[in-house]
Amino acid sequence: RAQGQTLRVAAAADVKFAMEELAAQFESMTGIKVDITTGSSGNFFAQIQSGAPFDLFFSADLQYPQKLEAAGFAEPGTLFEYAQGQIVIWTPPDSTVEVTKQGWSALLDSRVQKIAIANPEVAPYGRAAVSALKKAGIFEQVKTKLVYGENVSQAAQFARSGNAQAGIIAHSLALSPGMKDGKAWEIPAGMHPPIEQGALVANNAKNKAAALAFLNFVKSSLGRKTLEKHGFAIPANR
Amino acid sequence: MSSLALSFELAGCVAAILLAIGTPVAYWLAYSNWRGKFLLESIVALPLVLPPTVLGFYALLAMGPRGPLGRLWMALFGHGLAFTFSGLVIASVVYSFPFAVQPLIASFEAVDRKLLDASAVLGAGKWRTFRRIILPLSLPGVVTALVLSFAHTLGEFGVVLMVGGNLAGVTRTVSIDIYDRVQSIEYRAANHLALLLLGISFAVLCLVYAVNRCVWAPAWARWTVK
Amino acid sequence: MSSLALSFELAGCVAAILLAIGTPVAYWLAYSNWRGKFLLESIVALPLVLPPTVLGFYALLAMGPRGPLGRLWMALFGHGLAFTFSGLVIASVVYSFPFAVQPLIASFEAVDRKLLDASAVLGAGKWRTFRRIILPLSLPGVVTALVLSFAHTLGEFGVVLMVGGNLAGVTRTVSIDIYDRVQSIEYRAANHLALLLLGISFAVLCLVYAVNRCVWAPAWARWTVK
Amino acid sequence: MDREVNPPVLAVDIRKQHRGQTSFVLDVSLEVSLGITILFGPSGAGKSTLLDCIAGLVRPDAGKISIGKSVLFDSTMHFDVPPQKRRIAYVFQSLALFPHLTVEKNIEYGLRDIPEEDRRACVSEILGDFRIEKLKNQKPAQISGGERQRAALARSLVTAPRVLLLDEPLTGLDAELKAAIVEDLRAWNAAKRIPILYVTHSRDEVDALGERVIAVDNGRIVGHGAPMDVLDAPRRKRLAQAAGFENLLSAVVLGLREADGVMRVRLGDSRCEIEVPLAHASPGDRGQIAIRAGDILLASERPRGLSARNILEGRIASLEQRGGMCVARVDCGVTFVAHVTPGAVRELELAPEKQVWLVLKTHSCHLVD
Amino acid sequence: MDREVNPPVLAVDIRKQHRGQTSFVLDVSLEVSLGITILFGPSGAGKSTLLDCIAGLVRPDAGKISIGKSVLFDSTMHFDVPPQKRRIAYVFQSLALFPHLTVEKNIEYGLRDIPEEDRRACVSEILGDFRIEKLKNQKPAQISGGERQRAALARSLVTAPRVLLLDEPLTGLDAELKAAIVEDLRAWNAAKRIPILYVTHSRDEVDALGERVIAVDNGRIVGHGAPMDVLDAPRRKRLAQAAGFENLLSAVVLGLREADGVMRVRLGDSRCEIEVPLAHASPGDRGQIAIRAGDILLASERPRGLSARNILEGRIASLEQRGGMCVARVDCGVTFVAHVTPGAVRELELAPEKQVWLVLKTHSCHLVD
Ligand SMILES: Nc1ncnc2c1ncn2[C@@H]1O[C@H](COP(=O)(O)OP(=O)(O)OP(=O)(O)O)[C@@H](O)[C@H]1O
Ligand SMILES: Nc1ncnc2c1ncn2[C@@H]1O[C@H](COP(=O)(O)OP(=O)(O)OP(=O)(O)O)[C@@H](O)[C@H]1O
Ligand SMILES: [Mg+2]
Ligand SMILES: [Mg+2]
Repeated sequence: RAQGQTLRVAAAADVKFAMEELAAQFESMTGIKVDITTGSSGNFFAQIQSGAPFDLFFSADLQYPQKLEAAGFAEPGTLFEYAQGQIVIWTPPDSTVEVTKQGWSALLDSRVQKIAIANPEVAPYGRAAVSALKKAGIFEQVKTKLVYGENVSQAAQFARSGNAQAGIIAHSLALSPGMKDGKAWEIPAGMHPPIEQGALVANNAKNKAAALAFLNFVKSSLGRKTLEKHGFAIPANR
Repeated sequence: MSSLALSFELAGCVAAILLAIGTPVAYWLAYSNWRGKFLLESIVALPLVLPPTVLGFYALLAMGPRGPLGRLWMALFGHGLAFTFSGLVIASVVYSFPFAVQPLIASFEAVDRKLLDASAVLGAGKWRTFRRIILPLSLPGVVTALVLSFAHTLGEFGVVLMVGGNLAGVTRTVSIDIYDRVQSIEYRAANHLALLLLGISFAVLCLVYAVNRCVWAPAWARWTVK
Repeated sequence: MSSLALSFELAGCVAAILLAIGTPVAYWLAYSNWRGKFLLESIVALPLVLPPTVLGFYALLAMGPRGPLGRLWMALFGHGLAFTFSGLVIASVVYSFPFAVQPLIASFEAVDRKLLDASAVLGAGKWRTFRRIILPLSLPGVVTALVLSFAHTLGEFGVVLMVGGNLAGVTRTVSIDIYDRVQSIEYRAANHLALLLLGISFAVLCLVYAVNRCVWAPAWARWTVK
Repeated sequence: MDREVNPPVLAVDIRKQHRGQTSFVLDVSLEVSLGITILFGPSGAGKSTLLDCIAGLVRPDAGKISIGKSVLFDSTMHFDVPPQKRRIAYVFQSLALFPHLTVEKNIEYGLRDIPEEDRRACVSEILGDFRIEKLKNQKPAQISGGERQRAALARSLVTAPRVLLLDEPLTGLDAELKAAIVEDLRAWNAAKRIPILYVTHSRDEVDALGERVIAVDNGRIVGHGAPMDVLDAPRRKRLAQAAGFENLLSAVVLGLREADGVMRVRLGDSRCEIEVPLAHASPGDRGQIAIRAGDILLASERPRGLSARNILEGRIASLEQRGGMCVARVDCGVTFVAHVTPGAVRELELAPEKQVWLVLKTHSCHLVD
Repeated sequence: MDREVNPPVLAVDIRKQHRGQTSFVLDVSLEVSLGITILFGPSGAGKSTLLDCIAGLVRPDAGKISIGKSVLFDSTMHFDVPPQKRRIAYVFQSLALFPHLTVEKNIEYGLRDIPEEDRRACVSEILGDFRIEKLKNQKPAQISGGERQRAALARSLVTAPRVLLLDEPLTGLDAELKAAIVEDLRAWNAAKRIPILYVTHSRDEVDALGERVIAVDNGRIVGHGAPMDVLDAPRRKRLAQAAGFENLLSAVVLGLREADGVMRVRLGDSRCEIEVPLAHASPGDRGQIAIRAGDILLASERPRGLSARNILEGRIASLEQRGGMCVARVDCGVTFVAHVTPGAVRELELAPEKQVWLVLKTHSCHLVD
């Protein structure tokens, strides 16, 4: 058993809680400690290229891991899509807007003056939110209500603090301890392109065997179940 | 480049407001006889120790519909404070406050007390003494305060992002713009923007310092490193 | 709370180094006769205008395996600079440089030149004059420089996040810790940590200011706001 | 001390101890009438502290300060008019010119409720009086010490104060300038007639300006009155020295001749006897006689037909040239110090051991208690 | 000017124009030998500027400064020793005490290569000499003006300089202290024998200390030599006033009596004729005669048996009391100003219109060109 070993995992903010549970499960099974650093995938991308000591990288999209692999920073053959993000419309617990009943039309409600989403230019969740709004046909109507967080987590804070009366955020975040008292309406997966999230083992990982073991654990049925529990969909092709 | 213009507008507003608010505060802290004033001095520096986004988050709470500031603003102007330029200005003022006040205190304290006595004896009240004696003699400190608060506001992005909501033309400052480009791996664009920002800032700072030297130099510049 | 200890260690190191590096730079800028020195003064303030994460990004590039600093470090010490405590210190020093140097320049410039003449005539060289006359008379400016750079480093998180990589126990400072908690909407924990940080910082600042007052007050504190 | 009937007189009765100072206490009570009153006393006597209190820059521990009926400070009432409201002009010992303002702007500083034109006229007039017109655009760091002194003086005199405080305003000026400025001050005083307190260590300035003298020592008033009475008939040894009496001889009173207003005293243990002005004393009393070296005349043969009563025979003990003057020590039983001009030395062929006669006017001899 | 054979003599030959100043140029060439040389001249003459150049605080535009064989400054060689290497002590006119150090620490400042114990002894000795032991733990802001002056003087004197520059070090001190410190300075000078340049406006200090005088006016040296020669026989009218000659009368030379070393002159347009010391002049030459008011004696009847040659009959035009002295204006065809003591006024019953005789020693009369 690999007692005393430590894996360093860089994980996108939206998978934080799922990752923490996965890490605990993995540690109890293998004794290998997993240190999770959460942050912005864009930062991790730059940092891994600069030799950051991460063994594994769980990105919030597929683009960063692919680019890393192309540039030779990934252990060959380890890149895989571990989950797909889902989005919800979230309103604070004291909101009088019944989002669970109204669905999209809640966003058109005059009580909703600001809608927080992640910045579509940089965040996959933001892109998904915009395309879902377009699909629902209300983008032009709500365009002026939108405010942008640097990432989906910041969008959640806008809504949480009440400055935005609604937010389109990651399902995983809506399930997190700080947000789950609010009301959330799941946006059907078909309304936006899939939010593909890729993971890989870094090529300068100190402990490649353990890293691969963790990757395999995430792929396992327990791993999938945990991800699903935290609001992720598992890609069909896996 | 609207984000650039917005940034300079914000930095200018904030620096001006900070000078206006910071000066009386610094004056009082420099000349008050109150023994407990070191407590206040410490409080003035406190906004610095919090990470900007966290400070921004608390600002957001305060400006929110349940926050005191938000409710006040709503009552006064009929709309919220968050995600507006005014909100940005207020949050930035709070965050950059120490950069303005600390140098002012230090330079006010360095003014020779005998000159203040002389001014009083010549019939000048507090205000005239301040305007004609303390302020000109503290010029280096005032310039430092201006430069630090101006430059710091230009570069600030944590608070701005949090309170502003990154709305193009309203609250998307150039620093957020650059940040976004770095995040989306558009490094060339980020570099260009950063260089532009640096260039313009450099020009502005040069102007400030050159003018400062001209005003200041003749009478004092005698002792020099040989 | 290891992140808290780490933060104070970092802030302490950075403030100490900044004082050590900033003082000669400020001395030179304050007393040099060079006509173009306003250019240098402007450059000193430039790190401020870039958003911290962007500055951190450039620092990361410089410290990375292909960056000049990274290669130098590798040649000297056999390991990289990014994602180490040393790397954090270096990046923070660069970022907080203006906060240390500007107040120092302002207060050095405010020292009466006649006293420097007197010191020279009494046989004191530049160093002795600096240590015995300029430095003590610039104490308010030195304190300002210390406080600003210390507090600013405590609160800094953009550069630190980028260069340090947020590694628990090595480069995860308390401000990143708080930031993380806010990001994951663990507000209770964030509040607790923020309060703790504020409390300790307040205590440290109070100490600095109280000591500063004791050293400083008796001889000077005469002119007061009535 | 002369008192005029109704005019605004500066009345001061205060006590002040500097914080952390135990050895020095200022404890004075004085009235300053219109015109120039000289404040005279050794270094550290408390003169500047007194002026600081009057100007309101230092708060007395207790007491009262008023100008005529207007009270400036009263500790029992917790009443304290701030300096800028007192309308007291004050030339500091340390000058305190504003370093960032030109000489002209410094002088203009105290004039503000006055129309621009009058102000210009005022300033240019005083610049002329004090011979600093050429310097008006220089900053204090760019002018000489004496020029600074004049600028500081001008800055205070252009205002229209109720009281003027001058702390050694003419030190560091050459004799010519001093004379000129003294004339200006006299004219100013004649025109304004306000109480002026004038600190100086210079006997010349006292003679030229003083209508009254207040002598201070160690925080207390030790004498006041006309300059001659206070300074030339000093009551205390320390003051006698301060006022420049080179000869200070112990004496015993032999007898009074009240009709002539004189009394006879014997000096030291010698047989030297001289006549000095009458004082409250009785035969047998001991005291000190103070005589200025410059008040003693030397003669190479016994003088005849002179009105002076005190003529002492002696022998030159030493003769020393100090610059433009010779200092002769003459032994007449007690040793006198006399100043003689080198011309006199040559003409009288003075030399050590030579027999000479000292001529002392009665009124040059002062009894000190 | 006396030159000793080998000793380190301060030689200065410089030109300096302040930046942005067109009216004033310092252009001097002088040698300062061992002992005290007085630098004398009106305010703004360039005395402080000269000292600043010697100390290395102001860089001359051109010229050379050296002590003995060691060159301090040479513009042709672009050689300039920084002030801290010159070993020149300098008491500034503005004192420049370090405000954050106590009096004791201020004085210690210049002593560093000396063992702790010697340093303490040194400092406490000079504290005693200058009567400021009690103040040693005070800061400059907490002591009086005269005390500051003494601290600044002490601070410079404890070091072991090669040259000492003193810029009006005793202004603002009372006569007693001044006398005591003058004694200390004389002793110090006797012990150290280094070149000392001493700026003062005070004739008393010149008389007490000066071995030589250099007179400066408007940036140029206008006289040097023994104090008497320079100050008592001034060559220029301005200096005559500066040195305190109240009488300055135009005169025409009538005839020389070379054997007696005198010449006869007539004053103004009057018929007054007096004898004055011989000078390079011929009959018919015009000049000015300077006489001190204090050098003129008054008599109420024609004096007899006196060695003085110049006795003029006149009438008192006015009599004014100024403090301890009376100023008499006597009309003898030309008007003389004479100082007499009030005692003399009483004894001689002087009053306006009274007929009097003036007694003038030949050597009190100075020809000015
Ligand atoms: N820094 C300066 N810049 C321009 N002019 C100056 C400067 N310092 C002095 N001067 C001028 O040079 C002349 C000589 O000044 P200096 O201080 O040498 O005079 P001083 O003989 O010491 O006079 P005082 O007896 O009043 O001290 C003065 O006219 C003065 O105004
Ligand atoms: N701020 C102060 N704190 C403590 N002691 C002081 C302070 N100012 C003056 N003193 C002391 O008080 C005494 C009187 O000082 P003051 O300045 O009034 O004297 P002065 O008569 O003006 O003397 P000078 O003729 O030397 O100027 C001195 O012994 C001085 O040391
Ligand atoms: Mg005084
Ligand atoms: Mg001078």
